[in-house]
This record gives sequence, structure tokens and C-alpha cells, in this order.
Amino acid sequence: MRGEFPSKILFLRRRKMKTIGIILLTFFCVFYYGLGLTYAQQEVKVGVLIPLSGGLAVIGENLQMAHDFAVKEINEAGGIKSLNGAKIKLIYADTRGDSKIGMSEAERLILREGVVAIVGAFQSSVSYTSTEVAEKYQVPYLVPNSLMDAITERGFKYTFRVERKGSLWAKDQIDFIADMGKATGKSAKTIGVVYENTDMGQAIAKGIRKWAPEKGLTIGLDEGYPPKTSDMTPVVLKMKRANLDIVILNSYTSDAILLIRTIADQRVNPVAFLGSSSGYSDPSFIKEVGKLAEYFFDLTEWTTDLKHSPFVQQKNVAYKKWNKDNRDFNGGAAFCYASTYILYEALEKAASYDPKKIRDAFAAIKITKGPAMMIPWTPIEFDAEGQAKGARMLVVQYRDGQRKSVWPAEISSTKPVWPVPKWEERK
Amino acid sequence: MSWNRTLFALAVLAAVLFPLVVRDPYFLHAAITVLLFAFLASSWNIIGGLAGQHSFGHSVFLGIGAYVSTILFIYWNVPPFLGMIIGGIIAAIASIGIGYPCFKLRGPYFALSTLAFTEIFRIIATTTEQVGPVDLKGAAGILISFRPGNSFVNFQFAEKAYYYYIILAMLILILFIHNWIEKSRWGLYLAAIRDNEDAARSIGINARRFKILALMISAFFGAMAGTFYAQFFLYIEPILFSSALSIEILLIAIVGGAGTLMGPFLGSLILTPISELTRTYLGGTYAGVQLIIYGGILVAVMMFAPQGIIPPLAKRYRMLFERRA
Amino acid sequence: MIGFIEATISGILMGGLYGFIAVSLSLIFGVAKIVNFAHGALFMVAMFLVYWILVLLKVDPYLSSLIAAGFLFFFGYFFQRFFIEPILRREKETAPLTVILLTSGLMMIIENVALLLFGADYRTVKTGYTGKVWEIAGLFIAQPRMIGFVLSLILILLLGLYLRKTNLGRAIRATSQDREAARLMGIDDYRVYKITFGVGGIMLGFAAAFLVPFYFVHPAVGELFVLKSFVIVVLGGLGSITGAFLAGIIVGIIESLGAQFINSALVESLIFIIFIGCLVVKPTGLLGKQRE
Amino acid sequence: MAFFEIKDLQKQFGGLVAIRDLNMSIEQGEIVGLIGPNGAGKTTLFNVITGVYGPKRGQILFKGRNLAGMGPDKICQRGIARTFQIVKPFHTLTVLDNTKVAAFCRIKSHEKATQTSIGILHFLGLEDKAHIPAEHLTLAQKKKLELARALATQPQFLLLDETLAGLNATEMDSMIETVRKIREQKGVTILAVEHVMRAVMKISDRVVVIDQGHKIAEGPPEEVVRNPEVIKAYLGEEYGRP
Repeated sequence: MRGEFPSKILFLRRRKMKTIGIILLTFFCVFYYGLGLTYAQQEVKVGVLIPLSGGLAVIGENLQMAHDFAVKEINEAGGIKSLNGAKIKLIYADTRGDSKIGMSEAERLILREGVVAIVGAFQSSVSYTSTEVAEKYQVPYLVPNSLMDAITERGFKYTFRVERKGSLWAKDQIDFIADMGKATGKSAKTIGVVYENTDMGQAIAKGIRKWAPEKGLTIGLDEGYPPKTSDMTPVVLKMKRANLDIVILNSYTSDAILLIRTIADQRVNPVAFLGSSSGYSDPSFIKEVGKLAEYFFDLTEWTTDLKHSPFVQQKNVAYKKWNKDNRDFNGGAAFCYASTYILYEALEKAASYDPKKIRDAFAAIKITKGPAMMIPWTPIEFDAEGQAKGARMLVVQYRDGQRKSVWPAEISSTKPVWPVPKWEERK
Repeated sequence: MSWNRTLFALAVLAAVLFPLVVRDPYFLHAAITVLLFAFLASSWNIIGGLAGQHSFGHSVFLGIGAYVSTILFIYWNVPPFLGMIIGGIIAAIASIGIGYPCFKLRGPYFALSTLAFTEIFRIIATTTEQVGPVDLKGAAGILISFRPGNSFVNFQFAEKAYYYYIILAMLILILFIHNWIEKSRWGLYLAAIRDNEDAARSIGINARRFKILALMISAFFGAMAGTFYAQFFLYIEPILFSSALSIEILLIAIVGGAGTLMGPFLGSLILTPISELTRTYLGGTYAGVQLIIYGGILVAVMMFAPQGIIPPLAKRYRMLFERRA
Repeated sequence: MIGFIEATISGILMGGLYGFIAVSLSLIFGVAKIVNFAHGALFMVAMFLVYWILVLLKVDPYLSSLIAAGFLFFFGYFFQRFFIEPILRREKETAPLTVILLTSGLMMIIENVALLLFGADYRTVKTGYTGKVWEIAGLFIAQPRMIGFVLSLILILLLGLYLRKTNLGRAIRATSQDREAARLMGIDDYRVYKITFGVGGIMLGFAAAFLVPFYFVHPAVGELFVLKSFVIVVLGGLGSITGAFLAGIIVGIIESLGAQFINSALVESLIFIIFIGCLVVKPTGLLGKQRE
Repeated sequence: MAFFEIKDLQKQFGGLVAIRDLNMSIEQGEIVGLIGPNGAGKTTLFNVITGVYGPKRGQILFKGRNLAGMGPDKICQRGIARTFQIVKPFHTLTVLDNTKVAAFCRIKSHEKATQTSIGILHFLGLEDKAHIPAEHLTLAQKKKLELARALATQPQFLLLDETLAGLNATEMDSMIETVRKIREQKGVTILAVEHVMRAVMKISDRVVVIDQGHKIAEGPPEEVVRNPEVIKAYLGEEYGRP
């Protein structure tokens, strides 16, 4: 276009520009000091997508606390140094556990709130869709805990996931079962998988179907039950009749409570029960079922008694002191806490408010120290797909109401009880 | 008459200019949602308003439309605009199967039976993961990968304005169809059936046939909305079949004024932003407040203006809003 | 075989409770032709009432069921008086939709107020008999379920007697059969409706109390039972108390056996299919009477 | 061949028999009064004739054609129209549209249908009400609207279900007048259920009395009312209201 302009006009323009430039420069010089000041108070806005109402509100609030705690620590420690101590400001958006809302909220965060990065969104279905939005607007999106494989299998440049892929959760569960067999000599033959018929449950079940045969395990029961099931007895009776060695369960909290109670009522006695986090790691689960949870194994990303890093105990103590109803971290919360630190490291590295630069920082990150080390593997880095390398799951067993890590042995605190005592024999 | 025509024209004009004035994509997004639900409620309005058959199963057609066009698009690269028509036709055929048993029933029975149908579809969509070559992904839902740029072939646009004008056009189309039906002979039949089915049959109207015809049209457009939904949000899941969504749709139509031409639009204009805004500003801190407000509105309307908010207005702007000219 | 028997028994036990939960819905539906979508919300309220009485006053659910029943009577009575009656009075022949939407609006409000008050935690209670089972020939029967079932059965018989023997009960039945005729016979139909709603509330209160010992309490707990209750009401026949109870048991058995021999995820839909089929073939339900 | 004939008709609801081996026949141009005590099955008979219910067995012959098992719409198209005891207007539609939608039964074009409707409304003296919604009419007017709607379908055979009930003396007389005119001017055969004896005597050439779904008497009005059977059936029911 320019070329078409008569040179005169062009000349005028040039001059005009120059003058404007000079004016701006003077302004800049004059206000430099002032600018510097305002800069110090500046905030880095980060969006957090979690369910804060609806059925998953409990879980959402739990994660929210973890984020708040991490941000409090970071800001008190002087915020992001590379940005003259800019403070991190988390802006929460309620997904209501609805993937559609998740998308529009992600959009709102980016366009209205102008966040430089997003963290979230707990449920796979929501992360799955909202990452799409972030990709579209080229804003980095850190996923602390969503397991659906596809999330990092779409060649996205802006999605980073800390969590282990869902299909591999099942692999870890199967490995655990096999290892326990070797370790105790009490090996299992037939396993059953009972899961809530939602994206998460279906992902686990798919994985079990894939990995069980490789360890010579036969699947004796493969039962998905509908969400909002009012009575678990039918499922439990089926479980009982299949007389399984291992029962692998996947449920949200309400079902988990009903299931355990019914299992106890019906005296279902396999070698072991193995949960898949979610409902079984929800604090209100142990609070409500109490003794019944004893000896129950649960797959989890994290627990308070891991031995690999001093931060685990010390941060959990601090957290417990800080939060109102002195809760421990659970897996989800711990990952949110650690993820906030990964985000912090990325921001430090990027030294910029530009989402693209922050994205590159994520891609290049390699963390081996700091509170991010709550996560039970080092180093923390992401592969080309944005999936955390070396991510792995652990197994805990409920002992006197505590979640004691039992697998893998090298970082665990406790020797597992395997097989678990029969219900009749428990007092 | 002309006065109302001009009013209508002005409204359309304002709608057309909206994106040029409001550049903020967030508001545009909200506006599109408003229009989408206005369109959905209008499509419900043909069976629910004109024929007075208060179906609680409209989301079934939405779901069918979304799944059909999406699967065709992903597996056989059928352009969604074509898929939209195919989905519509399939939904219309399905509606015969739903209408045939349900139209034997009246009042609450009809409502409950249609409700049951949505549940059945939802459950099937949730539990089936694989159908021949097609992977329905069960509860996980299907994501349509985003293709950059603005393409009518892919029915995907980087600028939201495209979506806005498409759904606006669809809405205007259905309003004209509604108006045409209402004025036509069988529009009068439908009104008779709505007011008193026994009397309608006693004067030689084959009630069942006309109800099913109305349902088919309603289903066809419901499915079109489904395709639009899929292409706009680029993600579909079994929730699309949920009864909650059905109720939301019918709510919008009723609150606006079932059977009236502009009722669904007005209803959506009021309810959709409320649920959006309350969610945005209250959602996080006070879980569920938005639903309390929503429920409050619903109760208020049912108790004080059960015909919806249009009929009171209708007194003033008769020809444009009146149930029958 | 043993599995079959086991499943059937558990189906009957839970089904009985489903039926009992649906009874109030059936009464209201049958007598006043009101489709009450707030049914689940009322149920939830009753459960929370029982829960708090137990937690704060240490009163056993089976005892506090009386309080819950009493409270729900008035709740139901005024629910009808202040929300539904105005609509019935205004509209000549009641438009089902208006009432459906009204009640579902009330449901939203009640449930979310509960969410604000009590939060989204799942709460359970520990009583002397939670987790206790009776073992009969290798079958385990959870005591609270059995107790709940028996008590429901008794209460349903009592309700039946009430409707047959007392004047008010007769008035209720008369109104349900022919509102106009009843009015001509000098029955105040609106009063009957209020009473009916109240009586329904009583039953719901008891049902809630019977469930609490082995269930969880949550603002959305009602949603688990609403649709099922409607299915049961229609299967059983409008306003037919015994019908609802039987239908409940049938649904329970279908659920239980279906899960055993088909798949629990699909059974849900199976129930709805049966529901539609029944509506189309015999809209009057199992024990409903056909009328001109 | 009779214009209209019923052959041992039977209808039951669950256990109870509403109509038992009923036989009757009507000649073209007759006005037949159908009377009987409450619950005698008069309205049920209407509903069976007009196809609301299918009969259990028996025949309903209209000009030699059996109507049993046909739906109301089919039967209407065959040329049988009815009014309802409890008036059922299309309350949101105007009086004209109420009539017009019925006229569509035979006439497909809007203009012609409108003309016919206006004609009928004029015939019944409703023309000034043509453009107000039916819900705003008085009972008497609604009853007339019932007639208008029935006539708009251009029937050869018209069933009137208690068209006179609930009307005051003057309204009743004008209605009786109208019914006569319908027969005279339009040559429509009429079967009228009536409760009001006086009215029955006035309009009908012949009266059929049924009790508990069974025909107990038949003949000219003045004979029938003296028939002991009839008196027995009506015992307790006072004669000629109002």
C-alpha cells in the first residue's frame, strides 16, 4: 500500500512519526522512575479452571486451597524475580464440571481477564476442550491432573500435562498387582474392574483390558455402572459371584462411599481392593467410611509420607497449619500445588508477560529442586507432546485411616498387608 | 401491520449490525449462545407452541444432529453444512419413532414419556464406544480438531462473526417458517389440536398425523442446531442428550411465551445471559447461586405470567406477536 | 442360582424402598394430577433433617422419622397452599406443564440453598446398626435395609387403611376418582389437595429416615430417586399405593437381576424402555383403574 | 336400507357394561331424541358412534357402511358431526377461526372456507362475535359455536349432546328454533341427547329411551313418556326442568 502514496504524503507521515516518537521518548524518560515503581507492583494474571459448583465442588474447593497456598508462598518469597518481583494473581473460573462451560470460561479468562497462562481443569473432558481454546489463542495451558491420553496427543504446542496418562494408570495398577504377587508369593489370577461409566472410568477400564493379559491376568468382571446409581448392591453381588482375586475400582466420592459400605455388608473377600484415586482419595471418603477403608489399596499420584524429597513432609505440615480445616494434601491438591511452582519456574525462565515466551519456557523447563519436587520423580520436564516425562503413579494402602505409600518400594514408607484380612475377621 | 413489520426489520437490522459495533469476542460469544438457544427454543416452539405438545425430549434431536454431522465430517469428510441436512433428515425420521408412541399420551404422561426418551438416548450414547468403524468415544465425547482459517467447507471460522451471522440467518429462517405455518391451513389445525384435541378430531382433523408432521419439522431444525453447536464448540458429548438440556430449551420458550413468534427469542435474550453472567460473577464464590436465581425466575413466571412474557406485550404489538392473526 | 436368589432379595429390599419413596409422588399425582418435580428436593430436605437431628441431638433416625414426617406434612401442606394451589385456582383445567416447570424451579432453589447451607460434602451417619448384617444361609442382609423395608410395608398398609376407613381418606379417594363429583358431594377439593400433599410429605419423611442409616446425605441426593420415582408411579398406576410399592419392587428386581445378567449401565435404559412400553400399552399402570 | 342403523352394539369399560345389545335405526331427515336417566350410557353411545371408543362388538351402519373401528376424523369426513355436552371450543381461536378450521374438512381454500363460515355464523346469529376469541363467549354462545363448528363440516347426520342443558328459558327456545331450522333449511338428520323432557317433546319426531345401556322404549314423545318402563327408569327424576 505504502508505495502507492505520493512521496509528499509519505514524507509528511515520516516527519509526523518522528515527532510522535520524540514526544513518546520524553514521556518515557520523565516517567521512567514512576514506571519502574508501578512495574514492581505489577501482577501476572493466571487463570485457574476448576469445578467449584455442582457434584465435584468438594474436589474443586480442595484444589483451590492448594493453589492459593502455593501462590501465597511464592508471592511472600518476593514473587517472580525476573519480572521485578511481580506477584502471581490467580483468577478462578468455575467449570461446573461442564466441558462446554469450560471452553467459554477459558475464552473469558484469555480475552476478558487477559491471563498469560491457564491451569486446570481437573476433569479430563473439561481439560480436553478448554486446552483447545488455549491452543487457538496461543496461551500456555498447564494440566496438573487430567488423565485422558488424547489431551497431549493432538500435537498441541501450548498444552502441558503433569499427570500420568490414564491408559498408563492401568498399566501401573497391573504392574503393582504383579509385583505384589512376586513379593508375597500370593499372586493373583483373575481381576475385575468396576468403574463409573464416565470418561475417566472408561479410560481406566480400557487400559486394564490392554495391560492385564501381558501380565497373565484374566479379567473376570468388566462392569461399568451408571453415574447417579442409587443402589450399589447389584454391582457388588455381581462382583461377589465372579469371585475375583483383585477388584479394581474407579468411582467418584458418592459411589465410592456406597460401594465400600455395600462391599462390607456383602462380605466380598478378594485378595485385595485397588482403587484408582478420584473418589477413593477424596478426604471426605475416608472421613465418612472410616474403618471400612482399612487395608484398601489406592492408586495415587502422591501421598504425604513419600521419602524421596524433604519438601513432601515439610510442605504438608505447613499446609495443614495454614488451611482452615487443617487438611492434608491429597494427590490432586499436591499436584496443583507443585504445578503452581512449575508455572512459577516457567515464568521466572520466561521473564516475560508474553504467553508465547512463557510457552517456550515450559517446553524447555527442567526442574530438579524446589517445592515442585513434591512430585515423586525427577527431573520435571515435558516431551514434545507436552506430556511430563517420567511421570508415574504410586500405590497407597489405608492403615489406621492414613494413606501409607506401599509401592514402588524404594520411595515408600510402609510394608503392605497383602492379602487383606476378610471382613468377618476384622473387628 | 406495517408498523410491526418495520419493528421487526429494525430488530433484524440491529442484530446484523451488532458484531460491527461490539468487537469484543466474549460478548460476541455470548450473543451467539443467545441466538443458538433462541433458535433451539424456536424449533421446539413448532411442536411445543403451535401444536401445544410440550415435549421434554428436544435435546434428543439436538444430539442426533450433532453426532451425525460430526461423525460424517470426521470419518468421511462430509462438509458439516451437508451433514446438517442429513442429520436433520435422520432426526426427522427418528422423531416418527418417538412421536408414534408418545402421541398416544397426553399431558404429564406425554411429558414423562418424552423425558424417558432423552434418558434412553443419553445412556446409549454414554455406553456405546464403538459402532463398526466409528468410535463414539462413549462418555469422553468427540472433539472436532480445530482447522485454522475461515472455511465454509469445514464450517469452522477463526472469527466468531461468521458463526454469529450463520445462526442469525438460521433464526430468521425458522421465524419465517413458524409464521408461515401459523398462517397456513394446517397451522390452524395445529392450533385446534392444541386447544382441544377431542374437538379437533371430531371435526375431521387427523390429530396424530399433524402432530407427527409438526414434530418432524421441529426435530429437523433441532438437529440443525445440533450441527451448529458441534461446529461452534468443536466438542460433543452424551450430555447433549440430557433431559436437563431439554428442560432448559423448553424453559426459554415458555418463559418467552410458547406459541408466540418472538417468545423463544425473548426468552433466550433474558435467560441465557442470566445463566452466563451469574455463572461468571457468582459461580466461583457462591456455588449454585445462579441456579437459585434461575429457579426464582422460573417460579415467578409460572406463578404470575404462565403464558410467558410475550402475551402481555402482545396487547400492544398485536400482529407481530399474536398467536393467531 | 444362589446369585439369582441373592440378587432377587436385594432387589426386593431396595425396590420396596424405591416404592415407598414414590408413594407420596403417586398420591399427589393421582389425586391432584400434579407432577411434582420437587419430589427429590423435598426428600433431600427430610434426609438433612434426620441427619442433623441425629448429629446434634443424638436421636436415632427411626425415632426422628416421626419428627421428619411431621415436618414434611406441613412442608408439603404449605408447598401446595402457596405455590401450586394458586395455579390450580387460576387455570380451569390444570396445565401439567405449568406445574412441572414451577416445581422444577422450586427444586433448583431448594437444592442450591441446601448447597449454600451445607456445602457439597457427602455426609453419612454411624448408628448401632449401620454395617450390621444378618447372615441367613450364606446370604447377607444389611439390617438397616431390612428394617426399612419392613417399616415401609407397615406404613403402606396403614396408609391404605387410612384412605379406606377415615372420612378424610375417603374424601381423598373420591376426589382422585372424580373431582367434579366430589365437589358436588360438598368436598372442598383444594383442602383435600393440601391434605394429600401433607400426607405425601409424611410418607416421604419416613422414607428419608429409613434411608439415612445406610445412605449418604447430599444436596443433590434427591436426583438419584426422582426419575425412578416417576417410572414407578406410572408403572404402579396413578394414586395406587400398593401399585407403587409393587412397581418399586419390580424396578428393584429388574435393576438387580439386570445388573447380574446383562450390564448395570444398560439396565438404566431398560427401565425407561419398560416405562414407555407400559405407558403406551396400559397407561393406567399395574393396579390403576380404567375410567371413562 | 336405513339411513343410519345400529346393530346389537356392545361396549364395556373394564368390568362394567356401558352399552348392551343396542339396536336402533334412523331415517333420513328425522329428528330423534335420545333420553335416559343419568349414567344410562347416552354420551357413551355418542362416543362410540363418533369413534372416540371402538365398540366391543356390533355394527354402526351409516348409509350401509360400517363405521365400527373408524377414528373420529374419518367418521366426520364420512358426514357425521357432533357437539359436546361439555363445550369444547378452541379457546385461543376467534369464533370465525373455530368455524373455519371445521369448514376445512370439506373446503380447502381459505377464501371459500371463510365465506361458508361467515354464512353459518350468520345462520346462528354469531356473526357479530366472529372476531373475538372463543374463550370470551357466554355459555349459550359457546353452545351455538359448538353447533356452528359441527355444521361447518357440512354433515348429513348431526349428533347433539345436551345442547339445551344449562340454558335459560329464552336461550332454550331460540336454540330449539335453531335446531328445527337446521333440519328444515339444511336437511340434516339429527340425533339429540336431551335431559330436559320439555325440550325433547318439542323438537323430536321420535324418542328412544335407554337405561343402563339398553333400549327400554321407543316411539312418539307423548307415548313414550306414558310408558311405565320409562317412568320406572326415571323414578325419582322430576319431569320437565327447568
